[in-house]
Amino acid sequence: MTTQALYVKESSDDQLERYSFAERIWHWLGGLSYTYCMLSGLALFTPYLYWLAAVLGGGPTARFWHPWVSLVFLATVLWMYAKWLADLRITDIDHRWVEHINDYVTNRDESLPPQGRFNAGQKVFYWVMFWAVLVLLVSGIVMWFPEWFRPNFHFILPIAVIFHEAAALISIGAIIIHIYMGVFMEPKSLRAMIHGRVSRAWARAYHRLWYERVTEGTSTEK
Amino acid sequence: MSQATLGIRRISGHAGPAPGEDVERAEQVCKLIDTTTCIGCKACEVACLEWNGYTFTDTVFDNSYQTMPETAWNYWNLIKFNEHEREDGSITLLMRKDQCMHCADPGCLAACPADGAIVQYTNGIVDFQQANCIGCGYCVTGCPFDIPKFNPATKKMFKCTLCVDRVSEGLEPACIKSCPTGCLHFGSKDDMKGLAETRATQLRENFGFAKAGVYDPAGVGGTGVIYVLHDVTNPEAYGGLPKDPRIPLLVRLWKGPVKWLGGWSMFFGVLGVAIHYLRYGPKIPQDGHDNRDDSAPGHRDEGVKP
Amino acid sequence: MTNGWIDIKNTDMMLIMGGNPAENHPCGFKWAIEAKRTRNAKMIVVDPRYTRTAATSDLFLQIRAGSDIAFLGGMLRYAIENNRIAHDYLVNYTNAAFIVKEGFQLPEDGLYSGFDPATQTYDKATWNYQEGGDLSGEAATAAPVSGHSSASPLPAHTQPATNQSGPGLTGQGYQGASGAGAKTAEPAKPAPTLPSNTAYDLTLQHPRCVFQLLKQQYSRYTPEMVERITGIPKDQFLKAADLFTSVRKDGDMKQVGTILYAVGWTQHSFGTQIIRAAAILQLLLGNIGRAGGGINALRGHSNIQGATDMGGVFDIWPGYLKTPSPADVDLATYLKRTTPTSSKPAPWESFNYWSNMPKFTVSYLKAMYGDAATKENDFGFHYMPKVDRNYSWTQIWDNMYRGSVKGMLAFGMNGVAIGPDSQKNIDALKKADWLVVGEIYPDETSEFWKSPGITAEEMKTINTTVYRLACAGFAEKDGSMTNSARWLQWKNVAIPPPGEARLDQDIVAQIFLRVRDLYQKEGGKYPDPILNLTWAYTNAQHPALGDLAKELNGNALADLTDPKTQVTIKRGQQLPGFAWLKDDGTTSCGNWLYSGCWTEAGNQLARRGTDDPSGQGIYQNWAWSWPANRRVMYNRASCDSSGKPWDATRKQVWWNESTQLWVGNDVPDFKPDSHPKDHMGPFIMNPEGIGRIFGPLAALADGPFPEHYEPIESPVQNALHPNQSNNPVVKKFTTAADKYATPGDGFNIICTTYRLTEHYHYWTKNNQMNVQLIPEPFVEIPVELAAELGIKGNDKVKVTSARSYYVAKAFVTKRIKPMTIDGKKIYQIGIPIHQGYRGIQEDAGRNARTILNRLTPTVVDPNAYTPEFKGFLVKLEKA
Amino acid sequence: MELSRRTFLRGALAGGAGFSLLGFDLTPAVAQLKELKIVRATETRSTCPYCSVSCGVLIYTIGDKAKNVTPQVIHVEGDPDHPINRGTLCPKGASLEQDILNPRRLLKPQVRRPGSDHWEDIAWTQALDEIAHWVKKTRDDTFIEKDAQGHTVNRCEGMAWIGGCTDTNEFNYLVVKTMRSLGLTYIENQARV
Repeated sequence: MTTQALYVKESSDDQLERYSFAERIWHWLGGLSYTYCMLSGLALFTPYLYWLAAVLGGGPTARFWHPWVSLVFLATVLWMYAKWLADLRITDIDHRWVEHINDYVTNRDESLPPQGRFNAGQKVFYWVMFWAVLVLLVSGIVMWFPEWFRPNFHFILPIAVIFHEAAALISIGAIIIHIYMGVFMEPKSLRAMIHGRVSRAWARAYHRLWYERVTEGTSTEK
Repeated sequence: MSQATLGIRRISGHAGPAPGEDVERAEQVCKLIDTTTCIGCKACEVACLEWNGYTFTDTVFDNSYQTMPETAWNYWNLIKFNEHEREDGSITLLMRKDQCMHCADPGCLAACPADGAIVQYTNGIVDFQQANCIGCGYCVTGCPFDIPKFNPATKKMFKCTLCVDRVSEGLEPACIKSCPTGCLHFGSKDDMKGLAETRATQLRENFGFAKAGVYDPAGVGGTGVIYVLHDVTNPEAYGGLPKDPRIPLLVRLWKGPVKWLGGWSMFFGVLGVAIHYLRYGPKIPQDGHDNRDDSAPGHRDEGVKP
Repeated sequence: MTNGWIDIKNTDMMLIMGGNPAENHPCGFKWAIEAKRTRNAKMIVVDPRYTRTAATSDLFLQIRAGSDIAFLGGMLRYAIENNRIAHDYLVNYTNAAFIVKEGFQLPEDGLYSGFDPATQTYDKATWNYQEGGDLSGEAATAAPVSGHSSASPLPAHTQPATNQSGPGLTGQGYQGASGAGAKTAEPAKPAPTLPSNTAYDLTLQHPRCVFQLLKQQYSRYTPEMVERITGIPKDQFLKAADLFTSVRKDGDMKQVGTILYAVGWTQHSFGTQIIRAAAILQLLLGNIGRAGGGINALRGHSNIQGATDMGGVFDIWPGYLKTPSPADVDLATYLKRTTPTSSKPAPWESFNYWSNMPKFTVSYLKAMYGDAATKENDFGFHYMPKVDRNYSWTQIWDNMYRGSVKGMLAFGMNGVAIGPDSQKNIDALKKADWLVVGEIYPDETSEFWKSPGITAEEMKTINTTVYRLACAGFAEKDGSMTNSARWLQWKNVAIPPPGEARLDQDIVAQIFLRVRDLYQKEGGKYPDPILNLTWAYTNAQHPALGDLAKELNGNALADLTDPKTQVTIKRGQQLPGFAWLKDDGTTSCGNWLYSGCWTEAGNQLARRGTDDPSGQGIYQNWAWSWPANRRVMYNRASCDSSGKPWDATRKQVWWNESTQLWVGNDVPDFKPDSHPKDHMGPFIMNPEGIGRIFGPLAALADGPFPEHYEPIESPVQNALHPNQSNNPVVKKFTTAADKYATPGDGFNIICTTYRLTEHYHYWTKNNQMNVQLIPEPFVEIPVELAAELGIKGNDKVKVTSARSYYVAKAFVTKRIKPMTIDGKKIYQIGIPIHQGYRGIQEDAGRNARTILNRLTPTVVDPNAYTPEFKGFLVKLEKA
Repeated sequence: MELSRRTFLRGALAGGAGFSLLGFDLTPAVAQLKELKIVRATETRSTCPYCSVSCGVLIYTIGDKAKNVTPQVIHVEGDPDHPINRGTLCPKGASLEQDILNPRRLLKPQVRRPGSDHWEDIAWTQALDEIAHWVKKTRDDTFIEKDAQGHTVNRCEGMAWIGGCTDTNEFNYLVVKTMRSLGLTYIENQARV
């Protein structure tokens, strides 16, 4: 099959648009900015990773960009909030999904309840990142401008650092799972986030409720 | 360039041991400040500023002889003036030179994430290497004496160097040299401790200061700057000298357990998902459409058919 | 200073009063700290404010500004009452045993005998010793001295001093100029002189012996009286008196106490007498002449000592030679008047060093006029101006204000800022024809014509031509300065002057040479002294300071041979010291005190020997000190009458029986071969040879003993004698600008002025570094007073005196407490002097551009003519 | 490279600590101490011009006094040999560098003419000539040779010299010498106040 044909095919009716162009831009912007923040953050987190700072332009550069880039990440999280809030609401289905989390982890997806646009795992991931980013924001501002704090308020600084690190570690945990799920466990997700489209079958299999919603009245397939 | 070099005992943000740790024996240098003979003349402030050549700042009179509220990035030592009422109602003026204490266990260095931004030389001087400083201000967090200060123009932290450029050439720090009354004294830590204890004894026995003593706080492993106080039980009266300074618990927590916990958690997180992949592999849709080959790079979803 | 900076470390007890050495002399103060550290010495600080000196003291007493004599008088009484006196010292080394003339009266009503209210002066005829011999045992029959109850009926008459102290006990500086004969009018009859054979009573029992008079004089200064006048609670005063006099507990002579003072004592309308009181206390305790003792003027400028030594004031020539008066019709008359003859008990000896006055004078005139000074023309005696009255600092401004002083040269002297009454000085300059200012920074004086308050219209009417010449700073000049320990130290040139700035000496030389050229070309009034002035400098337009130093030292104008040693000085050679000076015109010497400073061996001022074998901080080989490199003055008094040191651990000089000479760690300030048996007095500059507890004749204008008087502006009446509250001989000035306040006018807060350690006079307001330390002017106000007036820290306040006002920020402090003076609640405030209308902050508009000395009154001490900057009255309000 | 007994962190040279894989830095850490700024400067011994303690100061200037160098001050500190201050200085003495190198220094002669509201520059020669004329005029106008009693007084009361107390002895001597020869009686000095 030619590449030409591939593209034709991809734009054909057996594919559904999973992520719009804007959504994909925002997602990858988030991904990149998060990665930068994570790497530069990790450089400062432990001496054993300080060499990461060199990769990112050296310590002062990493220190300079980290807070600015984090603002980009914050923006993406907020954009997603505005765009996807409806799809991210935790519902009863999610509770049932969570009850069957073992089945999901062990790839017995057939016993899982049908899911909307995002499954409960994805929603939880978002909300973890959402709250983490708020904590990172507040503590990060403190850490960004330590000189604002007169000595009487210096006690705030280590508190901020602890919160910042804790939130960052939690978000890193979440991101490990996110990347693992998206890239390895469910490669279609990665493709979807790159190309924006998924097959109807895939959609029906993993996000049946979403599939039904988007196909209702537009398709008689299957 | 200076030919002077000093061995290094500790380096901030450094993986593994400091290159000079435990390989060199050196006399610990120490600054003794006898507050009972301080006359608040500020010669030390000027000598410091002159020697280090820093810029001037506009100050504002604030109902005190004190030059400014606290030390600044370009003002490393500051006499703190305190009108103190004694128990008998008489007034006294307590004056204390505030500056980096050059802790044996420096909180700034512990908190600093930048490799080599803060070093402790084998002679005990704690020094900031601005070339390596990333301006994160973590050192402020670690310092129980509120010493490191941020220069917004260069985004670097600054503090007293104990004139390491002079000390390494065999001179005494500029403030020490200038001090008119000899309230400042410089020498080895052992000698300064001895002098300080002798002076404290003299104050107790001959000058009626029953509570006179030496301030060399154990909480930070002892300091490279020690004080003789008229009343060692009340260091706070001397412009907020902490009674029992320690590196904040949170900083210890963060630089210790949290690092290990975080590091290992990340490691095990990655390890965990890898094992999971090996055990369960990627997901395959249950409705008969085989997507497995999609997981391989280079494959396209030609298998996906409506 | 009788002693020296380092010598303070040898003391056991310090009284610091009228000075604030920790702030104004920090590097000298180290030796006070050293004494505390190494000898457990105690320090008593008495000051109107709790200063940074007080912070290191063992006892601090807050005193009302201007009540120092009452405090010291109380100390004197305490020492006598409790027998804490150095008896042998007192009998042998002071005039305690001398009998005072009958008719002398103590000032129980505020006036000594001989007062003439019309002229406000004393006839001092009774202020003299009685002629006669040993009167021991005649105490019972002698007429006692009564308190004096009415003004003297004696005719008013003043006279030139006969036996002035020179650089004697009353100070080595300008205080030494006290009793200048020059300030008085022509004598109406021959001046009384000291008797050559004084009556004495070594038992000190005679009712008119100085000791009994002293006891009687200060019997009124009870602790209760001290409390009433000074505001120091009785118990605190007693604590201080007990502590200070404890050095002489049970008459033991081992311990030594010192007194340190500065302008807090001199700047009063009775300043000289405060210092006298301290000197008397030190004599009483036997502390003068000893290591760790003495009475030590700290001095505020690097060369205040040298400028005075050099005759930089109207009433003296270099070396404290008297400026001649019109009555000195020729050199012989002048020398007769100024050369004292010894006056002592017959069995004693007196070196009377001032008997060498003719040698010093003739040598000085030879230095001035060289070959033009001949025996025939009295060595050019009449080339020198004669002074008929007081020409001191405040008189200059007063007379410029009145229009008789037309021009002024001001070099390194900011007269407007220094005051007193800066506005009067500004108004005076408006009337001058010309002003030449030599400075390194723009100052208030050179810009008086645009001082705040002068409008553009007014400026057009100010017709003074002002030249402002750019001078050189200290690092750009070499030369020597004399510190307060009398050390002359040479400094070197580090860099050339900036821009077109010129060396000060070049400017003065070039002005003078131009004037001389004009007189040569055009002639003019009496050009002789100008044309005949010696000018033997290698480069006439640029006289090297080394050349001048050599001129000061003096050289031989003929071959000289010492008959005793047969040592010969060749004609043209530098003299080894003042012992070589001659009164026949064969020596030339610019300043006899400095003879020895640049000998054939070279520049002694640049010596840098750091050896101090005695460990007493004498440093014989560092630089050079006058007189004759002696470091502690009157050091003969450190030994008992047999020539053995009072304290063997602090040996300075001693009599060596085998060599029959005085020897020691220091150069003996004494006749080296005078055997102790001869009983020569250790105070060789006094004609009596002893220390003057009683200041006879013209030594002082306002009394042989110090008496407490209130400052000219005082919130209370004198508790000792309300009818004679102020110093009776002090005159107020009378121009329209001279106003004086009373508490009745609402001026009831006492104001005192001072320097801060962060600044130097009106100089460092041009220095960013020092401005950063103390950026703004402020007024120190007691918390209680601030609360009463609703003033908070940092508020702008306005201080108003009878003359003008001053605006600054409030420094509300607990370090000044309200005082109870004679039952009245009195507040004191303090203001540092350092700001003006030209400076970094002033030019940036960051302060009110007012000068502190606009507040201060024009009134001076009658002996030293120092203005009363301390303790005047003000009002305080929120600005 | 082995870890020698003296290993140094030389940040200034490396522009950052040496980085190596995993952060284990096995090369000797590098660091440069700040240069002692008075190395090889010319040292001139002087005396502080402020108070009368007379502290010895060392003035450090650039250059070695060679012909082609204009020395300028780079640092001032106390003279440790001086018996009184032993190297110490007060806040005024310690700031002497700022006194010498001060942008507010007067650099040329100026004159303010009668009625004027500003300074004008004036050449030294002209300034000194004018001053000499003023001095002569005032002296001639006010000189008194004999007083009312007929005593020779030879004095000039029409002008005054006021001098500071931070000038040298030699300068003071020159002043007193010249001014007294002019007949001045109003010769006064900071010493008085």
